[in-house]
Amino acid sequence: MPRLDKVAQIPKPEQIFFFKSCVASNKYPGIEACGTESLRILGVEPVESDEQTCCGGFVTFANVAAPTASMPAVARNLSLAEEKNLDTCVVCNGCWTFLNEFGHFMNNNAEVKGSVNMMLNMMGREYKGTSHVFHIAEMYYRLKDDISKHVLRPLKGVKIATHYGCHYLGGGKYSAIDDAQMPTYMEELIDLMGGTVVPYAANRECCGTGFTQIINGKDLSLDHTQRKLDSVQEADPDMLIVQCPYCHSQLDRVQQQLNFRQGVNYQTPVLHIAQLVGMALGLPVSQLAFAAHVSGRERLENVLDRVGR
Amino acid sequence: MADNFMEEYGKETSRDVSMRTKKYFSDLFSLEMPLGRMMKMMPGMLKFMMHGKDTREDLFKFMPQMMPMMKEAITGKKEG
Amino acid sequence: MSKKTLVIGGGIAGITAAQKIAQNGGEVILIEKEGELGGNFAKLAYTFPVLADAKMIVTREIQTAKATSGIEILPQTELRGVSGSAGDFTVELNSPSGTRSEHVGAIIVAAGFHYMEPTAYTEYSYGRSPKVVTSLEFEKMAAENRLPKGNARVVFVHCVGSRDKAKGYRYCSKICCSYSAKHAIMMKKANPDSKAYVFYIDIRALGKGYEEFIRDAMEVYNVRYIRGRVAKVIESGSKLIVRAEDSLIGNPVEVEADLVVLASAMEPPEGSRDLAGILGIATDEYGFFQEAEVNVRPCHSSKSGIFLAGSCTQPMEIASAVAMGGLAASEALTLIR
Amino acid sequence: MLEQVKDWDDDFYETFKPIAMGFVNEAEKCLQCGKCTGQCPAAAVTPSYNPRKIIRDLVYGNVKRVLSSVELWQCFFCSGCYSVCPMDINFPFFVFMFRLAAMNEGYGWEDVKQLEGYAEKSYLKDGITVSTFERNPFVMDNIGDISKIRVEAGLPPERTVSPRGIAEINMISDLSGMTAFMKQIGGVELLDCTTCTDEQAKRCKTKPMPSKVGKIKTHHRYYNYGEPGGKKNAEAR
Repeated sequence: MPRLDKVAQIPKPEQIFFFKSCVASNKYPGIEACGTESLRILGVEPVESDEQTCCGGFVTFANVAAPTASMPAVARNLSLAEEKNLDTCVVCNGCWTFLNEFGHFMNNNAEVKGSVNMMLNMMGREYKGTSHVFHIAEMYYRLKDDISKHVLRPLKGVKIATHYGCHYLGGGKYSAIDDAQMPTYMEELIDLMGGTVVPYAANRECCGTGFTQIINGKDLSLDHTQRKLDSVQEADPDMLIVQCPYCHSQLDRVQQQLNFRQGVNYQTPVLHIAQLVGMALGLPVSQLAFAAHVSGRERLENVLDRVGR
Repeated sequence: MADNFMEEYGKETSRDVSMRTKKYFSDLFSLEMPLGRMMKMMPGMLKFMMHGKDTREDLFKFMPQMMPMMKEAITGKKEG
Repeated sequence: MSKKTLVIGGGIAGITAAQKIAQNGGEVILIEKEGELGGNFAKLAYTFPVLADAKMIVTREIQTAKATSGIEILPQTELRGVSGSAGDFTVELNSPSGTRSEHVGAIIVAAGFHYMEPTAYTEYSYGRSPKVVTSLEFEKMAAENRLPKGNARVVFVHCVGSRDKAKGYRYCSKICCSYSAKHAIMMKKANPDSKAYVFYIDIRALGKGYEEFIRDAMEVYNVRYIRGRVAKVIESGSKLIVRAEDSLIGNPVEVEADLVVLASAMEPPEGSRDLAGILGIATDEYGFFQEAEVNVRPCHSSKSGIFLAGSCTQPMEIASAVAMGGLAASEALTLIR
Repeated sequence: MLEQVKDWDDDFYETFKPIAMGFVNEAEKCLQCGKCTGQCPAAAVTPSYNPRKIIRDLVYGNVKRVLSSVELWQCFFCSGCYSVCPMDINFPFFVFMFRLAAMNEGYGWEDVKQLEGYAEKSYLKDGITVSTFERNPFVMDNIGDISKIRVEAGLPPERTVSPRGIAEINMISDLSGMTAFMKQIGGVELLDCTTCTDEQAKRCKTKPMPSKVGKIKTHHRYYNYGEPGGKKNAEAR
């Protein structure tokens, strides 16, 4: 069950700093397009900055950068939002947990914050720690009344399975708006937009990216994703909803790799929650950018036929 | 087998390894600014300065803040 | 000086204390929050380490208390106020029929305990799947003959809420190891075709015959004991998938189960801090009543004239609660005579 | 070889904790209950990986076993262990710290080398870690040009970070030593202990990590926490 006290703390701002994600921009542009456009429809103007870089989580957890290098990078990105006096909205679980975790860390450790700020001062910036980081799914849950008002394409009869992603609920178990083991807010949102939630056993399993395992330990990674996909396949949803572009990329692309390697046939479309909301809010099909998806495209077209193009 | 690592390390004990590890992290996480570390930073700052007019200006604005630190690093004494 | 003693709580500790005082010529007012005496004991089907009919024993004790002259039993009654000092307390008792005031010389607090509701344990699917039950619900199922039939697998999970800083309490609830063994044996007795698996961290069977009882569960009833705390219980179709590590081997294991029984922690009775506030006595960090001295004054509260008995001081098995009830009675008698 | 308790560094955890900036806190609270391993996705596919055992070695100071293990590099960083831990132990941080320490000892560089491209070519050059580059021919054929899809979706053809932004993260990288670190990775020489000569083996034992930037020998790692799974490893050796 969502923690309503936490949800109530999320503001309903007029503007928000939209933090772009690497995977969303370069692999699944629909997430970025739908994210900004849906927020606009819901009355929150996304503000972007081309000075914003990658959150730095990947290089840190790939052990290429020590925390001493990633903390200034986090502080720099957050200071961009602070300059505009805005809270930050991210579309990726990784960005969320990384900005949040290291942001909290610096806020609670004056010494580290001072040394980080020295580095930022050299480039004329300062990190104050005033910008709160919200995940776009949190924002949607906060704005759910507005969503229900604006649904133009009800998802009637569409069977939807959910995948929350580890770095939102697990890593941020005290900051997330829902329980780490039995989250329901995404289900509520789907209900609200008229879809049918399909439960499956491996819902709370990791997608299998394993951060760098998909590159270094591909066998482990594929093994685990296969366990997850088997369970999804059994439930046979029309689409699988994720809230992290990295899970999105893993679950979408690995289906094709497994089909190729093992002669199986996984064909479940994977959508980001921003795309699902965008679909329900009636954004043009081109903006959903399903052309960038690898698996289950036929099924996606079929869904579009049913809910209207 | 599970004892391979012991052969690999030979006579070195866990204490030797842990000393090295702790030394590595205390250097990595140190907030002190010794001269050596400051000198290592110079090329980076220079590169940033050469990037453009705006970066040069920002870096120059930082100089007054930097001077006492330089002094401290060279003399090894804390001011004020 | 009043010769009466007020006993708060009609569980086995309170009943014992009332009996002992009355049998030695004292007068007792025994108040109970619920409509019936018996407390948590009355909710059990069997006792351990000897599998005896719990209902029969507790009914016998209640009958003895009712038959003993000098005990006034007030069900559905709560304490509202206390004034005065040791030997001369004035207490205010509230029941549906109204409020009354009494003079008592001593007070024995035997408020019992509460089985924690493991609603925070969402990883165990408690509250979502009807096949995940607490130990108390299992007792009820056993009494009503609703245990799984046929070739069913039943998983018992230790330490739900105990030894858990994040979602429960840091202390060990002491009796869960033994009562889970009791449940496993009950299960095997009721349905010999069933399979029982107990997931434990450490087995803490500290009492006469307890170790043998648990060994019997393993040796005679073939209950499988796996060392490892259950990590997840996942609903999958009509089955439950239990995930844990078999930490003696070091490998993760999965059990397909038909019923999962959570040994939920013993926590302080509901409203224990309020009660302590009314009585003016101290509680510990969890809300259990604080003993004056843990080792040699286990039933003295922080206030003179108020004594403690049973599991409102710490997790405790029946035998200890009875012993403590008797000790509290003798302390009260020493004071009022 | 029989393991000697006197070989463990008893003070390691207590002395390491204040150095580690709070990244190894709470490990002493571990109950060894195994809840972490029970839910672990990595342990589910490769049972020799076991967070519980790694925490134990951290607290008991068996640093050699952790650092030279393959298992250290099998964590998925999913934080599932943290989310169920009854003692709120944030285990992924321990892995993160131990991996850095292992690299200092000369282990695991071959893994990190594979990620170098993301850091150097994508993160530092473009400011975006994941580029549009595709290596899977099927995906290339199916999706085609991503910039076309971006334009159709109403976005600019390419997401770019301003030159100023890139200059700033490069300075952070230079100043914090990340650039130098990456130069080291660039010079990693992938040697295998099973094939190295006696001379190399001797050098490797006496000097775990040469200080000279540019040449790092990466050590062979071992399955220190159990045998790896799978048929190919099933035969007794």
